[in-house]
Amino acid sequence: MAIIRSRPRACTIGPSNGAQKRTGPDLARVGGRYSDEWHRAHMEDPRSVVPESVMPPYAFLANADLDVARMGDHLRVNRTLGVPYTDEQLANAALDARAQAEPLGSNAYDFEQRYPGAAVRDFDGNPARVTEMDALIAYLQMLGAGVDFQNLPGRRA
Amino acid sequence: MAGERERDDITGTETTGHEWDGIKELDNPLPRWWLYIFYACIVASVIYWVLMPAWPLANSYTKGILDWSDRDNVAVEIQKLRGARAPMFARLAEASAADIAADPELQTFARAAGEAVFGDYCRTCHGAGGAGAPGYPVLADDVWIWGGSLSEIEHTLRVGVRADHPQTRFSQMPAFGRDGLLSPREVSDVTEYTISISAARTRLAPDAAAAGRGAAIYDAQCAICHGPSGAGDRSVGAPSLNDDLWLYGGSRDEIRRQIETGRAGVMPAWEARFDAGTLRALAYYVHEMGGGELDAAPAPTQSQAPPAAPE
Amino acid sequence: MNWTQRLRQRKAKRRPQRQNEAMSKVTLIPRKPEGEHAIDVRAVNSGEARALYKKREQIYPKLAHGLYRNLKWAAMIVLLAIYYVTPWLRWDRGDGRPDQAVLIDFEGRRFYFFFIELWPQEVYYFAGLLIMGAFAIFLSSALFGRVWCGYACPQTVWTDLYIYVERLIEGDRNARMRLDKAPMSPAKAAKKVTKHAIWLLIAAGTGGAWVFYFADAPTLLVNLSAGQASASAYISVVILTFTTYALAGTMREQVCTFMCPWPRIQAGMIDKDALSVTYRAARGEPRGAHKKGESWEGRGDCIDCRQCVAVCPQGIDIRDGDQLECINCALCIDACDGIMEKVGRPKGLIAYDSYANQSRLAKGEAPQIRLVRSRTILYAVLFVTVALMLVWALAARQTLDLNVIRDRSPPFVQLADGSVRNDYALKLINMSDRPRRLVVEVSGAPGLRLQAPSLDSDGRLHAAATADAVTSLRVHVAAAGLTGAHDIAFTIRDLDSGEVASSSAAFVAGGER
Amino acid sequence: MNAEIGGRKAWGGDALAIFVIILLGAFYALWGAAHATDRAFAIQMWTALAAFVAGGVMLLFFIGAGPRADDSGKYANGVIKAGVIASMFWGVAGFLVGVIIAAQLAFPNILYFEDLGWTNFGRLRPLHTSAVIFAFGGNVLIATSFYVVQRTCRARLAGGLWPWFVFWGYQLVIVMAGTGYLLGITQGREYAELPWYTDIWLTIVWVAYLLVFLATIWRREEKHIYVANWFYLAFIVTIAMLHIVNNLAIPVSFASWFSYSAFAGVQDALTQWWYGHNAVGFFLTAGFLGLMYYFIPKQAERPVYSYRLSIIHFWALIFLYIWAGPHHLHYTALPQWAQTLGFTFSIILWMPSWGGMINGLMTLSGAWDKLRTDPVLRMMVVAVAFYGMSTFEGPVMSIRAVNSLSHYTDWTIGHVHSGALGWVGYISFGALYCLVPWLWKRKALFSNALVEWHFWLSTIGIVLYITSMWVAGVMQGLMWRAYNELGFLEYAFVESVEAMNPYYIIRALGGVLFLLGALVMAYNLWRTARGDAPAHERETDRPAQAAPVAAE
Repeated sequence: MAIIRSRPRACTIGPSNGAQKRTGPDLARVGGRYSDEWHRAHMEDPRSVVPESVMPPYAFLANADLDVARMGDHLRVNRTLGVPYTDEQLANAALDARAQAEPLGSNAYDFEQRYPGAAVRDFDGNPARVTEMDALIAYLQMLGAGVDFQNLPGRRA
Repeated sequence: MAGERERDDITGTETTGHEWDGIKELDNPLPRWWLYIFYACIVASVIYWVLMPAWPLANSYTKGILDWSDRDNVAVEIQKLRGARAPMFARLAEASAADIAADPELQTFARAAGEAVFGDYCRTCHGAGGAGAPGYPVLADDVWIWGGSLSEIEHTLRVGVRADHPQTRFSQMPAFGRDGLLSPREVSDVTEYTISISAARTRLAPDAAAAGRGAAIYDAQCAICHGPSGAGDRSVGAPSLNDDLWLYGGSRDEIRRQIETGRAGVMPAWEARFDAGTLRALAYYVHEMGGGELDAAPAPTQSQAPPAAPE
Repeated sequence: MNWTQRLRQRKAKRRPQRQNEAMSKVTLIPRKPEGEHAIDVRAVNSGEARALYKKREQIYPKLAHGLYRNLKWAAMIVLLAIYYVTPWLRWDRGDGRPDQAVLIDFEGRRFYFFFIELWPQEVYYFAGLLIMGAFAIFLSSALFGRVWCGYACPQTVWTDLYIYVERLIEGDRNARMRLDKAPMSPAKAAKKVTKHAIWLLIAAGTGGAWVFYFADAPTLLVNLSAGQASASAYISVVILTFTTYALAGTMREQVCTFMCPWPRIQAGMIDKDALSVTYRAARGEPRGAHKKGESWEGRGDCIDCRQCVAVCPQGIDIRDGDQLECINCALCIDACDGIMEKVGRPKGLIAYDSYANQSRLAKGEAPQIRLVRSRTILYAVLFVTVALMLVWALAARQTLDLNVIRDRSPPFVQLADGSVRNDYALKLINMSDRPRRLVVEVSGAPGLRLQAPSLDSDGRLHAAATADAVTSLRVHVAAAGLTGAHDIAFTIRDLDSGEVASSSAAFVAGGER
Repeated sequence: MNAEIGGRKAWGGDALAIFVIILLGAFYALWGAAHATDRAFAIQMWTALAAFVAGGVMLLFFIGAGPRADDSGKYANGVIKAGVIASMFWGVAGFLVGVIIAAQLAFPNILYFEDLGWTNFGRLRPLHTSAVIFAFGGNVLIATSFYVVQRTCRARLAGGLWPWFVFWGYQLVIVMAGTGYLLGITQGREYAELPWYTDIWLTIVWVAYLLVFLATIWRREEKHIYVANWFYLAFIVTIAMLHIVNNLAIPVSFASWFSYSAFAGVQDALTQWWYGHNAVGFFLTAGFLGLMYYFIPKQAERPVYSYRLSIIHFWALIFLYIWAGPHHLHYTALPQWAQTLGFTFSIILWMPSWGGMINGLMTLSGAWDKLRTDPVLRMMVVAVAFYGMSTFEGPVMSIRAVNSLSHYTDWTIGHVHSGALGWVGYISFGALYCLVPWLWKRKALFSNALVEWHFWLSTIGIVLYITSMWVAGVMQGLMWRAYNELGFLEYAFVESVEAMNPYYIIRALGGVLFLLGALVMAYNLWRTARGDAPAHERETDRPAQAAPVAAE
């Protein structure tokens, strides 16, 4: 799931691996907390929805087409590092990345068959293009959403 | 180039005899306080290692004689917090809507507790803040299928909708198109009529002729639940058709598709999972999202009829 | 050649004779001082004292008498009094509120200072105080050098107190030296034990007083003595007891010489016009023993009695010029002035003077004191500016404040009648000690209306704000016919006092449907 | 070794090897540009190609100029001059970006541009940190280490053209890093944001740096290695190790900037902060202590206080620093035993750090009066005082209880800047003020009064910066952990953001003053170098192989 993951690191304010400073809030479990629409408005003009915010605007992401050309490579490297992606997932990576943000696209059905329950939405509100905004909102919406809090290992287990 | 050792003129201390680009070195002894504090820091650290988890071993680590664990401490803290909140939950379980309305402390508590539970159990479908999603009603608006007073919301939470609870809220809209109850043409007509009685007519411009044909079908098939004017009927869970808010989408195609297939969602019954206090907190939180309605007074009289406009 | 170079040269000339002596001899006390008023003492940082593997030598500061000693007594008494007494001052704030005049309540997240009560959001007053403190130090250093070190620094004040106790029990310099050299005896042991016991008591008192700033002092005192106080209170007391005892009792001058970075920074603040404790070498040299009745012709005023070294708590010889060890406590001025009086020479051989004046003195020019300089004016102006800003902020400080947080999800709600609603959490911050009755209004876009179970006839919402607390309130604002985002404002007004606070927020109505 | 002293061919082995490296680099850049699928990577590759072509042309011109003049009898100064200029340039640039991002947080409505992604705080923040730490600090360290190692070894810099390769190679790292951040290229590792190919290039440059330094020490004419060189060497070796381990990653493609770290989860975080803290320890501490050990005794004209202390605190520092990283991860998923070790070793580190402070400050004993008249020395002394304060504050902040309040707040930022502005900044400024008259053969600086101005402007700037951030940090810590009586959080995060506004403004003002000071300095140094100060040849710039001067 959440195949759209190509650009999130380009926009982070603090690094993900143990930030030293909270200029902005912790996003570890922001997934699903706000709507796509809120995220879109917030990123285009943060102060239109949160007047006290000091976040930079990210409106330009809505104008940047998502580069999915190397999506298969991304998955392959992850597989090398231990993420159990299948050959099929690798082969379909680029198409899947777009399909996830194109609910009316030709690959949406196929994608939903292979990833039942995956989020397939037009995240950025612009069905004409799959942009970096789509990717970033999709990424934010899955942060902390995949954790199974019922089955955490106990101490000294 | 070590030669005769020499002394620094000003302090009279010996140099080491080395010289680099004019820089010489004295050989002053280490300040004793410096050494002592250094030792003291090491001793303190060793004591800390004995007391606390400190050194890794092959498959484990030294636990320390205090048996300290942040993880356990957090669990204890959470337990303590739960204990501290218990009396408030108990009070909440006993409180009526009027009691809560009169008690700011109870409100604050119900709001905070309700939000936490909502986040864990309800947000997945209804969205944060009750934003809703296609097929999952918006909870923050002023439109209710089964009623928006505190007690009605709480009842819906208890029994669920089309759930396995014996008293669950139940309604079923027929799949007029799929089950062949109406012909496709009739479905189209009744779609146009539905649009014409809703606030969507300004943006969707219904076909007047088709709507006219659809009126009769509506009266025969739909009015029994949705009411002759489309006002809806909460007692049977029939939504109002007069506004421009649609559970399954407000485009012409989506409205038509609903008449064809009669989709109906399911909400679990939560009575078994939550205690009475939690349920009331949850109901209060949802009620306060914005659309909450006043509870009917215990013995309503005609003169105290609710105002025409919501809220 | 300036006067410091001359001093250095002078010492260098003395050196060669010593160079070939064996190391063990170097540590021996050199030639005995001679002449009237002479005393057997030398500087700990002098060449003779700094041989290899030499352990630190104990300093036995002699009691000085004079203006600066009296100033230091006064500073010590006032500062210690402030420190110990402050937590016990009471200030009535009404029912259920702390009645301690100065209280840092971390748990309740309030800072009380007499009539001022600060919330965490208001700690910018502390930033202002810190900045003022920095400018005050800049100014005082530019005027009088390290006065902070000499008179006001806790290290100096407590060390002074500890030396006072030491002197009370073991006697003055000579008696203390005799005692330390003497073999252990019951009398000596008794003195030592008494001294350290009193030191420890003072240390414990210091640590004890500190924790009283963070909790109600009388209650804490009872709890502390009953063993009922929190572990952190005991730990703080123990740590401060230990550090006070170690720093003021055993480490003393080493703290200033090696550990504290502050003197280094302060040295950077001192320029050639700043007054600092100075040996007027041009007048004092050539120094030498002087017998009563001998002529003063052809020699300097310094009779090499070393009284200035004997009184120095840092154990240095001010006649060696500017030194990093010197804390500018001016006790050597007192000592020297006393001697000058006795030998019938004018006072001020050691005095507060500027570096520039030493050069002038050496050249025979008239001394000149320049306290008003562009630098000192600038610091004073900056200090006063920040102070005025703080006073203004304090005067204009409101005890009523409003924070508005808009619900982010959903961004807005479409209502059945087609209008749009936004939801807000209002935080009514009431920093006063009485409950308030408030009305809430909203403005900023056409057709905005508050929605709540009960509104008054003007569409305003009434709310009660608890005393000294944040009261949360959820409000809904609806409007028909708006699209896009709008800047709106919430205002709260105290019905009794008329105080007003407002906060801006956004109203989002989405696009055209 | 001695064979190298004497006439040399233009086309030496060094030139050939460098030419091959340039050729390989240019070839890769061209290939990368051709195969790039995203614009940012393509721009990076074209930039690199342009740089390699320029480097190659420079090298050919050099070879074309005929046999090299035999200047081996003197110290190599050209590369150090270049380093001084680069330091000043990157310093001003880095401070300027710092002021911009500080102002962006204070006035977000004015200073953000919604369609210009490269002006965003997220892009500019790594640009600032890398510019001040690696571009400014790195150039200062390389330039001073080249200066100090030659003088204290009485040997010319080894390696022929290799020092120039180190200098220009390092500038290329900076350009690639800076332009990359603006384009949105980052690994997302704090202080190690460089993409994998720039990491590899930096490794090549760094190894060349290490070899040049080692070879110069190898050919020294002094029997003993001066303490400054130990510190420089420790800095060079350890940074190489840290850099390589923390950047172990697999690129998505050789024609893409994206890579995935070889570590995951908490291991990744630990590796990152093992690197992050030791970057402070070995880059910003050990390296600059090396600088201090030369320039303070030199400017004060006093012997170093204690040889013994320097040995003991050196080895203690080197051994202990490497353990302290986990204190950045208190109360996280990192196992508690690792947090314990990070914390306790940070405490033990206190005195070894202070050993450097004591040695630096006590070196001034006997020259204390110079502080009133020599603003350059004053700057370096204040630097050491700031070093003492930050190395005390650091262990305090590593205590878990303190950290629970200070972590994630602007207290950390204040702490870092008291070290960065006060210690690293001032000691570097002091060294540059020393080096420019020495290298350009001037009797003194153009203006001591301007140094005073610099000192005061930046000191007031630092005061504003660290007081506001410290107080703000405590405020943030208190607000974030404030619970109401029901155990629910009292403040939303955004309320703490709102309360930060006045501090952000004060901080930005402090930054402006610090920047102004640096501009005054740049002007002063430029006038000095240009020749507005009287010429003067230093005695110590004598030929390297001359007989040692008689002991004074």
